[in-house]
Amino acid sequence: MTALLSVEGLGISFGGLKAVNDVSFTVQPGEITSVIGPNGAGKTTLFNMISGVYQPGRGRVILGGEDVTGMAPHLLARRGMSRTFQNLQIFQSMTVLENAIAGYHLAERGPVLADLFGLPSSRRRAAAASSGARDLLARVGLDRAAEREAGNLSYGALKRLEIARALALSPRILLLDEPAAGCNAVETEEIDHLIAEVARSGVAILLVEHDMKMVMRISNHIVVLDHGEKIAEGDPAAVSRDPAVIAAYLGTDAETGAAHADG
Amino acid sequence: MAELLQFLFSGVTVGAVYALVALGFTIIYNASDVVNFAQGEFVMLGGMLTFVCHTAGLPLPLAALIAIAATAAVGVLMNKLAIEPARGAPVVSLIIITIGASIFIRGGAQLLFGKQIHSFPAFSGDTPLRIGGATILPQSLWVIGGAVVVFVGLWLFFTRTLTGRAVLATSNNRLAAQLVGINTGFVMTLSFALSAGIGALAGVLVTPITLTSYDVGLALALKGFAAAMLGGMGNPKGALAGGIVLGLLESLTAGYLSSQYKDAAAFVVILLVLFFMPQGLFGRKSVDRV
Amino acid sequence: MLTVEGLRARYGRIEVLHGIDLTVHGGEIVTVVGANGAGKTTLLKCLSGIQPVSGGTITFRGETLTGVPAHRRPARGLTQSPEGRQIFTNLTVEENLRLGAYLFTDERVDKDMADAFAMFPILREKRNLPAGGLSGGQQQMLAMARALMGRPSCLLLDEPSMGLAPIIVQQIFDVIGGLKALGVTVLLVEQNAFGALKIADRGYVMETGRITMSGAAEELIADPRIREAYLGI
Amino acid sequence: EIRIGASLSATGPAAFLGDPEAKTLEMLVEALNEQGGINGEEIALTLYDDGGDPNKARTFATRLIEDDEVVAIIGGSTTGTSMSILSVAEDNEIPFISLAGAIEIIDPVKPFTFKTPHTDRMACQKIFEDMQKQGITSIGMISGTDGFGASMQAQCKEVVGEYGITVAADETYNPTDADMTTQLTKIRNTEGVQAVLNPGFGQGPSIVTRNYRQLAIDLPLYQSHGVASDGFIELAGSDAAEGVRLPGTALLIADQLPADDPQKPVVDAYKAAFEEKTGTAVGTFGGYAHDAFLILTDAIERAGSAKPQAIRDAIEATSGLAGTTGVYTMSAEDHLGLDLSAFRMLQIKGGEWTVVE
Amino acid sequence: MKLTSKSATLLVLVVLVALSPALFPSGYYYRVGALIFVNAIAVTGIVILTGYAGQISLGHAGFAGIGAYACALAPVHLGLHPALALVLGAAISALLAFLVGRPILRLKGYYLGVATLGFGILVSMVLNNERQLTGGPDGMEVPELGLRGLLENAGLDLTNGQFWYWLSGIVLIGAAWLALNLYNSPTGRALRALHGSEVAARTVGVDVARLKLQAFVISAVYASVSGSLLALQNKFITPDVAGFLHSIEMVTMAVLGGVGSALGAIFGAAVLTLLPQVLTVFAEYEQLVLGLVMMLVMIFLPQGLLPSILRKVRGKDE
Ligand SMILES: Nc1ncnc2c1ncn2[C@@H]1O[C@H](COP(=O)(O)OP(=O)(O)OP(=O)(O)O)[C@@H](O)[C@H]1O
Ligand SMILES: Nc1ncnc2c1ncn2[C@@H]1O[C@H](COP(=O)(O)OP(=O)(O)OP(=O)(O)O)[C@@H](O)[C@H]1O
Ligand SMILES: [Mg+2]
Ligand SMILES: [Mg+2]
Repeated sequence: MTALLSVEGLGISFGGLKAVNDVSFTVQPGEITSVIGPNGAGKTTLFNMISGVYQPGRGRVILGGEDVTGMAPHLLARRGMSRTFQNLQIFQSMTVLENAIAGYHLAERGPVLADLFGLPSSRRRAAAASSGARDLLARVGLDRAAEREAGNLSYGALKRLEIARALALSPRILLLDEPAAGCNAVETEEIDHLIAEVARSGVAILLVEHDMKMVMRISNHIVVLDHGEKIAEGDPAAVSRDPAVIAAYLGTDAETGAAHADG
Repeated sequence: MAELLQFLFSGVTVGAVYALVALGFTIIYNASDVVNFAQGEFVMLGGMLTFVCHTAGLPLPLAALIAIAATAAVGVLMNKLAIEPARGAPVVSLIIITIGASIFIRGGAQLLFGKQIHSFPAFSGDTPLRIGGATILPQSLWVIGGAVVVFVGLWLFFTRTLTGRAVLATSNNRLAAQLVGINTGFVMTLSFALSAGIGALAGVLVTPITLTSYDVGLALALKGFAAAMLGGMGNPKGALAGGIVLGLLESLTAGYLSSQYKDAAAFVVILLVLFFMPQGLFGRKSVDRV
Repeated sequence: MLTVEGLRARYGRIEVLHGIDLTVHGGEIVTVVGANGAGKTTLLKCLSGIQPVSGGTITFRGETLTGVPAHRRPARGLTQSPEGRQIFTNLTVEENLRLGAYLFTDERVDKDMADAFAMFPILREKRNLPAGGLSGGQQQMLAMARALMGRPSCLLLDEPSMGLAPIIVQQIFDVIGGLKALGVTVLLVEQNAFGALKIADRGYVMETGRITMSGAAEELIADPRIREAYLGI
Repeated sequence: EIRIGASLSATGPAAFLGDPEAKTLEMLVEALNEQGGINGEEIALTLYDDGGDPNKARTFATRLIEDDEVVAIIGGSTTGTSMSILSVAEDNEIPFISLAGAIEIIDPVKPFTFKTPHTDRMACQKIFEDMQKQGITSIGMISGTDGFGASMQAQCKEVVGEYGITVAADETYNPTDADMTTQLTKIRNTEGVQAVLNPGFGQGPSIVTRNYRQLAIDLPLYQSHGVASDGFIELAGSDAAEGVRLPGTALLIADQLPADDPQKPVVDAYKAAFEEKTGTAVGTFGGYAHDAFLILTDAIERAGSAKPQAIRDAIEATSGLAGTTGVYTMSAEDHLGLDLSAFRMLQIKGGEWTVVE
Repeated sequence: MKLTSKSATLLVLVVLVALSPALFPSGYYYRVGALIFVNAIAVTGIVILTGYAGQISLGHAGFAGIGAYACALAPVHLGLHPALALVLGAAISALLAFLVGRPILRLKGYYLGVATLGFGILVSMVLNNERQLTGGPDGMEVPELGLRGLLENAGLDLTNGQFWYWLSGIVLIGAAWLALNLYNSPTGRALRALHGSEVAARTVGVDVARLKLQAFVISAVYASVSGSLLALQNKFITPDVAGFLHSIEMVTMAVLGGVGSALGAIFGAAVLTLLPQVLTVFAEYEQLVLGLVMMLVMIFLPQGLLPSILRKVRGKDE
């Protein structure tokens, strides 16, 4: 099986600091690959480089066999990449539904003149996107908030809205940056299921998350970063036993913590 | 050579005027992200009130002090009556309020002071100083000196004092500022008082050169705004540099190219600078992670 | 120490807190748990004064907080680390911390800052960089440290563990637990309900703007309804 | 009651013109009504401030004609506003007396449009006449870019050749500029320049005059009628203004006019009344409004009717009417009625206006 | 539901335009009405640029100037019919917006403001300085549109004021219809999205640079048409039409009325066009009162007149 996404020797610096340094890994369709690591390890920066928000300093990003290094986000979106943000990026003054519809931009966009003159084609495109968006909102449990102004939602609800918007692109690869932050254990599990379901439909998922319970449960493959470098990689069981990972990230308490949680 | 020197003198004089106006913008902008389009009216009030007090028989320094204090009071009133009640309004609405305030102040000045052009004597006489075959008026040195002093003062204020940082914090995140105990209302009042005071000081210094009337504010505000943006809005360094550069550009264009298109040349340069430095010469890019 | 009675709050015409009663005794750690949108953040915003209340009273150390503006509350000992971190992104890390101690000018500020750096060494490394460049977790640490710089007698924490690595989560909970020894009272809102209740004395459960359950922390942890609804066990 | 209307630039960049004009009109209407009006009818003046905006001026002209139903319009302080009012007035056949300088307003002659100020071209001619007498053959110009300055600049350059003079340096400044030493330095360094001409109004000419002094340029400095009022001497400072020449009207030298000057009575009366009423010195521009009102009331009186058509005919028949600007004699071909003699070449000496001849 | 609100807005507009003349006591009111419409056309463009896409322009009067002078110059120099000159002006404006928009629209906030300001000033400076062509600050005459004569031949006899009232009104309704179509269309949504968060808009596939440019070009055409209509109506034009104050006036009208909605913009245009006409009775106090009204509206109705009033009205209903 060929990798859908492969990252080769990716790196970037911010004024002397090597935020990400020579990181390589691959992501397979239908699988969930998690990136974990301490705060400031470079996970979000890695996402930003892959998704074109930052211009990588070194290395390459290959998507479906095509070199897409440093390509603008909207071009990546056209190639099937979609993401959520650690720091929420919501269209605050639009309604929840409109936020979700915005995710269908690529499907619904058309000639600007058709939109100006309200041609039937324009309305058809918009209507299709709207019904799709409603279904998605239902999937993340926001259907009842559809007409509310997005800026008025609680933090957790906004996180879910971002996931819905990202799913609206029908991506080939989905990048999720801490999707469960701000959600309690039960809510996290719902997101779990959603992600697993999406993965099952053949989408490649790249996940950053600090909730180890979730990561261990749903990941097929885990990449561990520390100080911008990849320090370990493997399946959940292997990674969670890796002493370097325990020292840098999980902490010696981790097992007991997990035990509590399981208990 | 003497010619070039004369152009430079002219440019620096005019540039210092722009810089003083631009410096006035920085404080209110730093406290609230609002570019106060009434800043030019503060300059006008400074000059006009000094003229009024001076003709009423007060000695010039006293007249100037009164004018600066009174203008600062106008600034405070503007904040209390127009800006504070609109708290929470979008920034564009606040900008329209400042435009409204500018029209209001201009209208009031027209009623109170009439439409005549006024001036008062230069501080150190009108005998030009000759340097290398070119001349400069002593008053120009006052203006340049004033710009430098205000710049240094502001720079120290923002980098060395806790209050200065509280001002920055207020615009950066008003909510968080309150949470750490900053009285954001007071910060705003202080900012308006300082901005208005600096504006008035500018008016006092430049009036013997530029003359004043009820409607000089708009043109000054416009040039000051352009200068501040060229330098990078909010940064005192930028305001000073932007003002001087703008003044020199105008003067050198008028001297060597065409006086008709000197403003055009200035704006073309601003556009070019912004093309390569979207935050102006000294503006820092705000980091917002996603 | 902190008493809330019949607290109501609204956004526009929509009421989201429908009469909250809650007490925090001096030196206690109290946790509030609840689902997304329950109103936890709104409650804390009311307490710190950045959200107007539409009914009920808040009493802090025997005095009512009604009419006390937000910026006066830190001086009374009430400090909040808000949701979404709310750091000063354009200022440096050190300036952020210095502003946390805005009300103080004594030498203790330097010592407090040293303590903060000891607690989160990464902040010392980044002290002269704009805080906006920090990673999410680092910003969360900064928010927490900044709140502590205010020398609160009562600390309001809105999801302090959000976005933190497991090691640091543990550390944060240790710190909060340690505050108790210093006599600081803590009101904690957490989605990591398990961890929070572990260090808390008492807890409240909030559902759509109402308190539906309260009690000693151990009891709540043991309560099957809570285990199912919030702990996911 | 006879309704007349005015749209003037009492505020805005041309307030220099419009403000004294508005005050003059109000003063004159009040005085006339006190004396019982014209032919026993009171005058009702509706005055709008167009702020110098031609678009507004057109709206106010429409309003004056359609809503206020005036029989004549005075105004248009600037060429732009006058041109805007003009087409409305012509369409509705309402007599209109403009207070602006440009020759386009009355050339070609339009049936209902008149004006009182001498044209910019006449001012240029007057100045060049004087230069010619001094033997000046090469000059530098520094003009304001406002309507007044730009129009003067263009007109002067058109007629300058007739006087054997060349414009060796041609600079401009913005009306709001703070310093003109750059332009003046360029002019000074231009080979052969024997005099400098500065058409403009507002504070610009005062600053030019001061800068002229600062640079110690010792060539004759000519200003235009744009600054013909005492305020100019005060602002430029009498030191700096010493020796400045400009074409002005009888108003500035009222006390120096010989007793038999036909303009003497009217100039004296206006000056006294205006200065008493407003506390500010009279200037050329207020005089334009004075003359427009004079021509209009004179015409209504002679026509014995307040019908627009009758007023128009009577205005066109104005003859030998002495105003502050000059003595008006209109005809079907000439809707201005002034010649060069209306201008007097003045020079500032010891802080006072003196007549050059 | 969205659709009905669009038709409702249009209906309100059509009714207002159609029925207002019943209340007009004199021909002058047609003139004011026509001016409101002409201003509202430009302001609707600002709504698309600023209200939808969140991009500031302090130089849109520059495009109005191009539209106006196209109508003044093209008939004389190119022998074009004035109506075609309007189209030519719009095309030039669109082209110019396209060219300057590319580099300028990378800027944000006030920096974009000062860049557009510079653009506007450059245009007005050319109009002021190229005296041989444009008549300089004194302005130039604009040929008669000639349409009125045609209508007269067709048996429809309108006064000049009436003609311009109806013509501008119809153009405005068309302009508003386009803007309303855009709002809920895919393009409109993308514009509002990039207003909310550029990064997020990018990652859902919005070509941000291109969309901003489209909004800029559309709004430039609006301003240009507005300028053309003004010139043709006034039959005389000066560079004031391209001046900084006119740019500020457009933005002020938009914000005062409520920059998010087309109807709000028209409201703002109406208020700021009418206000000076009403305030002129205050003579000396006019500026004072104008400034005061602007401040009061923004203080008490910070979202703009229309949205704030609607919100209040709805509030009472509930
Ligand atoms: N734009 C930037 N400017 C300056 N420094 C940056 C920038 N972006 C990232 N960094 C630095 O790079 C490092 C990696 O940050 P990043 O946000 O990728 O961490 P992370 O792994 O996502 O952490 P967290 O788990 O806390 O979200 C941090 O030290 C951060 O300060
Ligand atoms: N600014 C606002 N305007 C209108 N409604 C709001 C606003 N902020 C929050 N709400 C609403 O108030 C309710 C309570 O929100 P709050 O943020 O307090 O919830 P929370 O318990 O903190 O949730 P979370 O766990 O997701 O942070 C929610 O229904 C939310 O949609
Ligand atoms: Mg991160
Ligand atoms: Mg919350």
